[in-house]
Amino acid sequence: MRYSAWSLLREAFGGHRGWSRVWRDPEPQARYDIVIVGAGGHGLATAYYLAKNHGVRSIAVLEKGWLGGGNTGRNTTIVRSNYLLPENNRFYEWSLQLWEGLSQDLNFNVMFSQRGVVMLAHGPDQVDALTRRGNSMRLNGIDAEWLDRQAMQDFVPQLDYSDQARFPIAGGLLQPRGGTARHDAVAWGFARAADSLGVDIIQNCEVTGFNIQGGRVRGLDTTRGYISCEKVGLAVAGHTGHLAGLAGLRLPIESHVLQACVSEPVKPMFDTVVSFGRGHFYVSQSDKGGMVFGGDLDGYNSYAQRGNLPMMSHVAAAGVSMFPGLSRLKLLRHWGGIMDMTMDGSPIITESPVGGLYINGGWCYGGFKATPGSGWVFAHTLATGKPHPLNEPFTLDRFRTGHLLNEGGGGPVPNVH
Amino acid sequence: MSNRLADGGLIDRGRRLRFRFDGRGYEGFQGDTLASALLANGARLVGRSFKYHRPRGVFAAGVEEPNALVTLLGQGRREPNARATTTELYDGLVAESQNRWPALSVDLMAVNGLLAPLLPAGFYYKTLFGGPGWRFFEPWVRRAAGLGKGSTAPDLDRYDHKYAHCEVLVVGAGPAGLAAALQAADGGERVMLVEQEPRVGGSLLWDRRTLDGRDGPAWAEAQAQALAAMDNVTLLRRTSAFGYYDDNLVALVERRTDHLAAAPAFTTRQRVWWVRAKRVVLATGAIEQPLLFPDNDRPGVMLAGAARAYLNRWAVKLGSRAVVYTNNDTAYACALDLAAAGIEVAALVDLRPAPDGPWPARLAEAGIALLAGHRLVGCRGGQSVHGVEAAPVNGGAAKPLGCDLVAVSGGWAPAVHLHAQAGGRLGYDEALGAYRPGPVRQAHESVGAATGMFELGQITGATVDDGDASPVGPGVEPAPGKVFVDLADDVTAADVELAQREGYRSVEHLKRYTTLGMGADQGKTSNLAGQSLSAKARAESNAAVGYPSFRPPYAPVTIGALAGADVGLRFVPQRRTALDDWHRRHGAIFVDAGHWRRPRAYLRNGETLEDAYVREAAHVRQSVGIADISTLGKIDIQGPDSLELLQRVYVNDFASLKVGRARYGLMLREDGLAGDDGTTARLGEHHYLMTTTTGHAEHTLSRLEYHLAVDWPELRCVVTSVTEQWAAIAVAGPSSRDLLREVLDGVDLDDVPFLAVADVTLDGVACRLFRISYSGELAYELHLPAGFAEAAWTRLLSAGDGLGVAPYGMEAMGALRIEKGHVTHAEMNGQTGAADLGLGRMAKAAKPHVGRAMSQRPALTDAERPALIGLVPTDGTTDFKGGMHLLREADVTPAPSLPVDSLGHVTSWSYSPALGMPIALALLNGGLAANDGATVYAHDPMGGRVVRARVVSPHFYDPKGERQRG
Amino acid sequence: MADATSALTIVTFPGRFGRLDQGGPGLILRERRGLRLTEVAAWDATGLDLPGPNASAPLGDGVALNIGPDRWLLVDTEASPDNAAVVDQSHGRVVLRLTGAAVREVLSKGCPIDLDRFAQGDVAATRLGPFATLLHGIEGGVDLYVARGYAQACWEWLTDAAGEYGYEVPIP
Amino acid sequence: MFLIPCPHCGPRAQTEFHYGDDARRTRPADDAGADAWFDFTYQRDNPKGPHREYWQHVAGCRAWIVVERDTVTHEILSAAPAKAGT
Ligand SMILES: Cc1cc2nc3c(=O)[nH]c(=O)nc-3n(C[C@H](O)[C@H](O)[C@H](O)COP(=O)(O)OP(=O)(O)OC[C@H]3O[C@@H](n4cnc5c(N)ncnc54)[C@H](O)[C@@H]3O)c2cc1C
Ligand SMILES: NC(=O)c1ccc[n+]([C@@H]2O[C@H](COP(=O)([O-])OP(=O)(O)OC[C@H]3O[C@@H](n4cnc5c(N)ncnc54)[C@H](O)[C@@H]3O)[C@@H](O)[C@H]2O)c1
Ligand SMILES: Cc1cc2nc3c(=O)[nH]c(=O)nc-3n(C[C@H](O)[C@H](O)[C@H](O)COP(=O)(O)O)c2cc1C
Ligand SMILES: [Zn+2]
Repeated sequence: MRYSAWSLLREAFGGHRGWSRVWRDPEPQARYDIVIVGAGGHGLATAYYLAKNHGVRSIAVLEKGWLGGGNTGRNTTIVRSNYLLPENNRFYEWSLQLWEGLSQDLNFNVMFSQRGVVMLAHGPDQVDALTRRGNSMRLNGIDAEWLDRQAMQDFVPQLDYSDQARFPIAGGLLQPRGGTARHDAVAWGFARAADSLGVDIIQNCEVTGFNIQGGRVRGLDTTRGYISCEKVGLAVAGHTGHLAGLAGLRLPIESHVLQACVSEPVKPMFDTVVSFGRGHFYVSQSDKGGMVFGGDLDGYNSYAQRGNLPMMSHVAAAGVSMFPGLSRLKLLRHWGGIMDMTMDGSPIITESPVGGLYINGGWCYGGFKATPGSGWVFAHTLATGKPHPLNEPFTLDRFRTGHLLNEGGGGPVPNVH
Repeated sequence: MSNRLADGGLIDRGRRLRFRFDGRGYEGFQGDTLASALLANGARLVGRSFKYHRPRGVFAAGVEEPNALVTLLGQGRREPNARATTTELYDGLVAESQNRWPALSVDLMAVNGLLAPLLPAGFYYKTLFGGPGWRFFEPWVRRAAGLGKGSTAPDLDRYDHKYAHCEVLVVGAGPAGLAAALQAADGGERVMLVEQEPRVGGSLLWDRRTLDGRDGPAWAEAQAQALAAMDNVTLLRRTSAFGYYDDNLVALVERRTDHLAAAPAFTTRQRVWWVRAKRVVLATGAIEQPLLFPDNDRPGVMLAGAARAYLNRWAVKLGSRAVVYTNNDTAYACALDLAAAGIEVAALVDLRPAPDGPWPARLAEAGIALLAGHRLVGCRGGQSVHGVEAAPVNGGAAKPLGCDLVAVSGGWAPAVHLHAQAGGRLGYDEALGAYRPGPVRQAHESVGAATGMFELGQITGATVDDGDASPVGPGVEPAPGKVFVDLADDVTAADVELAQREGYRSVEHLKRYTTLGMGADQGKTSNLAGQSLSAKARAESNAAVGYPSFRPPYAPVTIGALAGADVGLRFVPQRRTALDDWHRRHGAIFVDAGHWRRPRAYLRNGETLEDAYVREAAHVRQSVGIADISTLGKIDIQGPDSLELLQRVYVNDFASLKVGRARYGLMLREDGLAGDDGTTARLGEHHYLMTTTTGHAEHTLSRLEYHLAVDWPELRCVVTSVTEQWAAIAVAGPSSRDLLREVLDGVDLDDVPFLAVADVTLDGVACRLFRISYSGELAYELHLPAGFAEAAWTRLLSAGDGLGVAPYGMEAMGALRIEKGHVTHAEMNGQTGAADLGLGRMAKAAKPHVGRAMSQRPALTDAERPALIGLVPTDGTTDFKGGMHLLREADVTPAPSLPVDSLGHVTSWSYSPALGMPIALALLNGGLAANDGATVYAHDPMGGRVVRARVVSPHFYDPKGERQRG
Repeated sequence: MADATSALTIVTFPGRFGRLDQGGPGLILRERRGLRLTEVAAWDATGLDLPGPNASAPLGDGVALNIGPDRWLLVDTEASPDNAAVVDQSHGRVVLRLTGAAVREVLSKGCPIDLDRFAQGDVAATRLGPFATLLHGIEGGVDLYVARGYAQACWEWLTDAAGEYGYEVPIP
Repeated sequence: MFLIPCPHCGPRAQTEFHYGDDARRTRPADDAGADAWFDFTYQRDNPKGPHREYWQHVAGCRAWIVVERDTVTHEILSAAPAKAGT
């Protein structure tokens, strides 16, 4: 049933008995043309665009837990395309454009809220670096504005402009079209839309091994039995390294924990998204009213999807130092997610050395905003066997050749990106 | 205090406290909570619900409270969402209700209640994206959501942290925790006992039990006193354990001053304790669960245990006629207590068809009617409950029962939160209708009600009365109607069923779709009920439905407390050079460099930054300037294999460096890109002093230590940071030698050629002099023990008075080095290799070194890579700007067709006093080799400016380096 | 030249501060000035009998602190080890002496080690809040070593932490 | 914040240490060839479970140590100096 104000009104009179199921709960079939591993936003978007853009009819998405339960369901929901390198900003901009029509396309309100994303600059070096970035965006047709200190104060008066600020604000790079979206809704919207195009989304189905013969993938072992297929697309985020390992591959990826947290709900008090890079802190307010914020990686390899105290304490200190009004709010919950960190901080969307096995991963801190764009180009890659022009740069080979996509210039150590 | 019982309660009737709620004045007693005081004043309505703005009253008596959230005000402070049930009353407390407009009793937003049919769970996913779109609807949704209002003013209170270590940490000072703590303390080990309430005793504060002949609160206090007398015990009240982390690290938050009208000086408001315990005992008790029925959210409906707490602990006469509704024995005592307090009990409604054991008899004895096998099917009232309807569980006519209080018990769920956070597993107990702690991953155990064990004698080892009651009871199917499962987030039974029907089957989907358990109480009184409904709808067991993950904090924690004391100016500690105070006193404006602060320029009367740096830089070119360069990293390297270490980490050769000489060196990272640079001097046969950039000092030291420990343990050599030992002063300019001649002894400066090192003394202090030039002038760097830096600095200034010496800051240093084409972190930005920086020749040495292999990769040797160039404006006057992109002429037309390919960018720029015009360094595709003399357009689209510029060598000034050798 | 300048000049004022109504200052805090500090870092056997991990030992007129594997800090004493670098750090580190009843209370606000088990003569290289520090247990207190550049911030940190116990800065 | 048993200092809070890198890799010889260097510089096993890794006790004794740690539970299985004989 299509969602609209009218269907809601009609159902209100019928006690909401008529809503159809958002997705089926199918038993896995013995064979699919394409199997996507991981029902996060990326896996689901890939399945959706495979069906919609490429007419593929036999698709399964296998999920070891519940759909949307990975990083899609635990991220701080910032959507932006404010990148420095053209390869990145063009890809993320395409994704952002998809976001702008996503609720309509999926017929599901993903609550994409273009409230603006600001990155703070403090010293002159940071001003230069962010100017370079904003200018790069503009040259690629992306909206970017420089806010000087006064403009910052007008735009985000909640920050500390007093002489108590350890890092006085010199200015900020604003992307007005950036913002946030309702993370769970993105997974659900794609799942519902993909399901309606015949995609089998199979939850509680963990992939435990690959059947590879003659250098080609033939099928997958799962906790719900063996499934054979032509092609496999991995979209398992923090588990990319682990699954690639099962397929005999090593990747330039490490898994690290990134934490986030939310405060108790309060009335609107913060209307944009701010990232305070110098303090490793960023914040926005959810529509429910919680201040959603987070910080840096824990800094060591981990598959523990939970938070810990030192990082939370540091994040709170950074938050209070930049946004003093946080101090008397209360923290409601904190958690962690397992990040697929690449060695240059940019993603990998590519074929792999194993025939028929394709990899979508290495999203680092920033894959939520990529969700529709990633699904779009990964679907293209899976369907045609060739990269879409937008994901051509995101190869595995770039590490070997040196065509790195290193936004920040950190070395081959994931915890610096 | 119209509703205060004449006597009883753990309150101090001698101490009356005044407080205000929504502008009205009230009184309470010392020992009250805000909730108990409001109830004692007959104020039932305390808040409006999250979504429908339904009137709500106090529902519980502790941290599990879902409704009674208020905003605390006063003395420049504002705290939204404070739980009235755990807010201790103090004289002068001011609170207001939340989420209502214009007032609590007349809330126009209650129209949402009428619209409820349009607002089922997740309605916003199905609409509000059409028409004017989410952009239009979102502000409305946001304004309707949220609870209290926060303040953006700085917090006037302070917070701190404290580490503690103990052998046993006991969480919860109810009977189980007190007993466990005493037992553990007997062995002499360090024991910590923490209790979130201001008093110890837990359930004994209201459960009217006798232990060893004493009443519960007295028994508990006696145990606490016994503990307090032992010096191996720390007992913390008002302290909640909120997080259980790896290796038995338990986080506590202690509320130190929240209960006081005026906090003592120098006392933080709250403290977070980081407790590392060998063993943890979780004696966290159990949380009472409700039974669901239509309109179960009316003010006056509350948990039976809470009702007993208000009666027994706070002597509140909760109403005049009560109905008790239960599925288990524990609520019988509630009915008895109500009756004993003079409140008529209309009936005790028990779901069970034939309750047995001692309790029904006691009820009969007290003359209270028992409606066994009944459930509540309705609840009347508005801003307070007026009555309920009870009907046989198996169907049959409903019977109205007039009442103004409904005490409900759906059994007790062990507080397993910390156990689960610690990685412990849970097992669903069908009889209890709740989870019990299962196998653990860390060193902890649960005791008492936290395990579902309710036998007081067994828990405490004391001789107790016959008051034990079992919490075991059956579940209930709620009658149709507006049944609230989660009061905090206004989630109804219909919402849970809708989620089920629509296919949000996983318990995590149920949670996220309906927001069940996502409110400020995190579902302490709603998750289980919601899961049971879901289980019924799915015809599966609760165990199959499962539970969402438990996460810290157990109850919300003030963010300021988590942050601790190191906030504001102290957020990152300020590192200061030995000359810091001199700079401050002499008009320096500072700039951050790592944790250090460095003078950016010394502003004289009315000067702008640009005036100042141009003056300072010109001064260096013309006479002599001095600069504080103490922040450079300095690493002492000694041992027979020191040279070998240098050879391996630097791209260029150091074998030919003689004792007494210094050389510039470049290091790559393992990935072949430039990492750090600096000058290294050979002080002795096997003794070197390496300098690094300020920003990379720590990393470079750490890498050297890494190589020596991991990669090359065979090298006999040690590295020691001496950054802090030595202050460093650059003395630069044509008159620098003359100036130094005035102050240095022990050396003939004419014998110190370019790149030489000399031991000198300055007023008797041994210093090291390096003839190194960053500015390109005749220049020196003087290293001296940090404690003498200020004396030396002022000595240089006074000695150089005649020569016109002046200090210069970072900005002038930048201008000078840009004129010379020296690179810093703006160029060495982690994206550039040696050749890109014009340092390719250095890497030609035929020796292995870190990064060599990877620097040979095709992309890193591509001639088209961006490489360092210089830029001058073709008009000779227009300023550049850092972060400008370099474009072709065709791409800077007023409306270029985007995207446009950037050819490079401006990395640094300055006004050049030497050249008399702006100059810039830039990275440009193909570098100088491909572009020398070409015209490019430096474009700042955000600033709307284009500078037409010519590509020139980055060595603008004295390219042959004659001046520095002079 | 005149005496070396203290890194704490602008923050140290003699007197009693903080909360003093609870039985006097809990912390007495002063800078130990003019100490000779020498770092010894060995790449092979030193030929000397220097203290092992986490320990100190008297050496000559002063004391040697073990500060890491094959690393010692000599305080007001000297030695001529074999196979080792001997590096002057007298100006590189600031030494604070903390005595009084509340030393542990104050340090435990930022130091994650088990201070109950930290005895006289013990040495610990550890953190104090944001600072890397070296603690040396002395009679009735602790000597705290911190990098000179952070000394002022560390002093401010300590005095802030000591406020609730009261603290005294004696006249030098 | 788990505890790392520093071989020199004893058990210490993780926040005193800085994580280095995967310790199963060994630095190839300079002339080992592009593949070996690529592998060393970029490729990781990234195991879910026991992981050998380097840490430096930066706020303590500054030793580099090799720790074997479970990446799921954070349990430390062993810790030894990175440099043999210290
Ligand atoms: C705290 C935090 C904050 C973040 N903030 C932002 C942000 O503000 N903006 C932004 O753009 N990005 C952010 N990110 C990153 C972003 O969340 C992710 O990059 C993105 O959601 C990844 O989506 P995905 O679909 O690839 O992965 P996921 O959503 O993680 O989906 C992968 C799925 O694969 C499943 N899976 C794994 N192994 C198997 C197996 N063997 N068999 C079957 N299924 C398997 C998992 O269960 C999971 O559901 C953040 C991440 C975190 C953790
Ligand atoms: N009659 C009843 O309805 C009823 C209900 C509950 C318990 N009891 C009785 O209580 C006895 C069990 O005693 P118990 O000691 O196990 O439980 P308890 O409920 O008496 O005590 C638990 C204590 O732990 C504290 N606490 C909980 N979580 C905390 C945290 N995170 N941090 C700090 N403090 C925390 C609580 O404030 C409380 O004081 C049994 O005899 C049982 O019969 C009776
Ligand atoms: C943007 C965002 C907002 C959230 N808001 C809430 C909230 O209001 N209440 C809540 O209980 N949890 C909230 N959460 C946290 C989730 O409950 C949950 O902790 C998180 O998705 C991680 O899942 P896990 O805790 O099951 O591992 C929010 C999470 C995100 C990403
Ligand atoms: Zn150590």
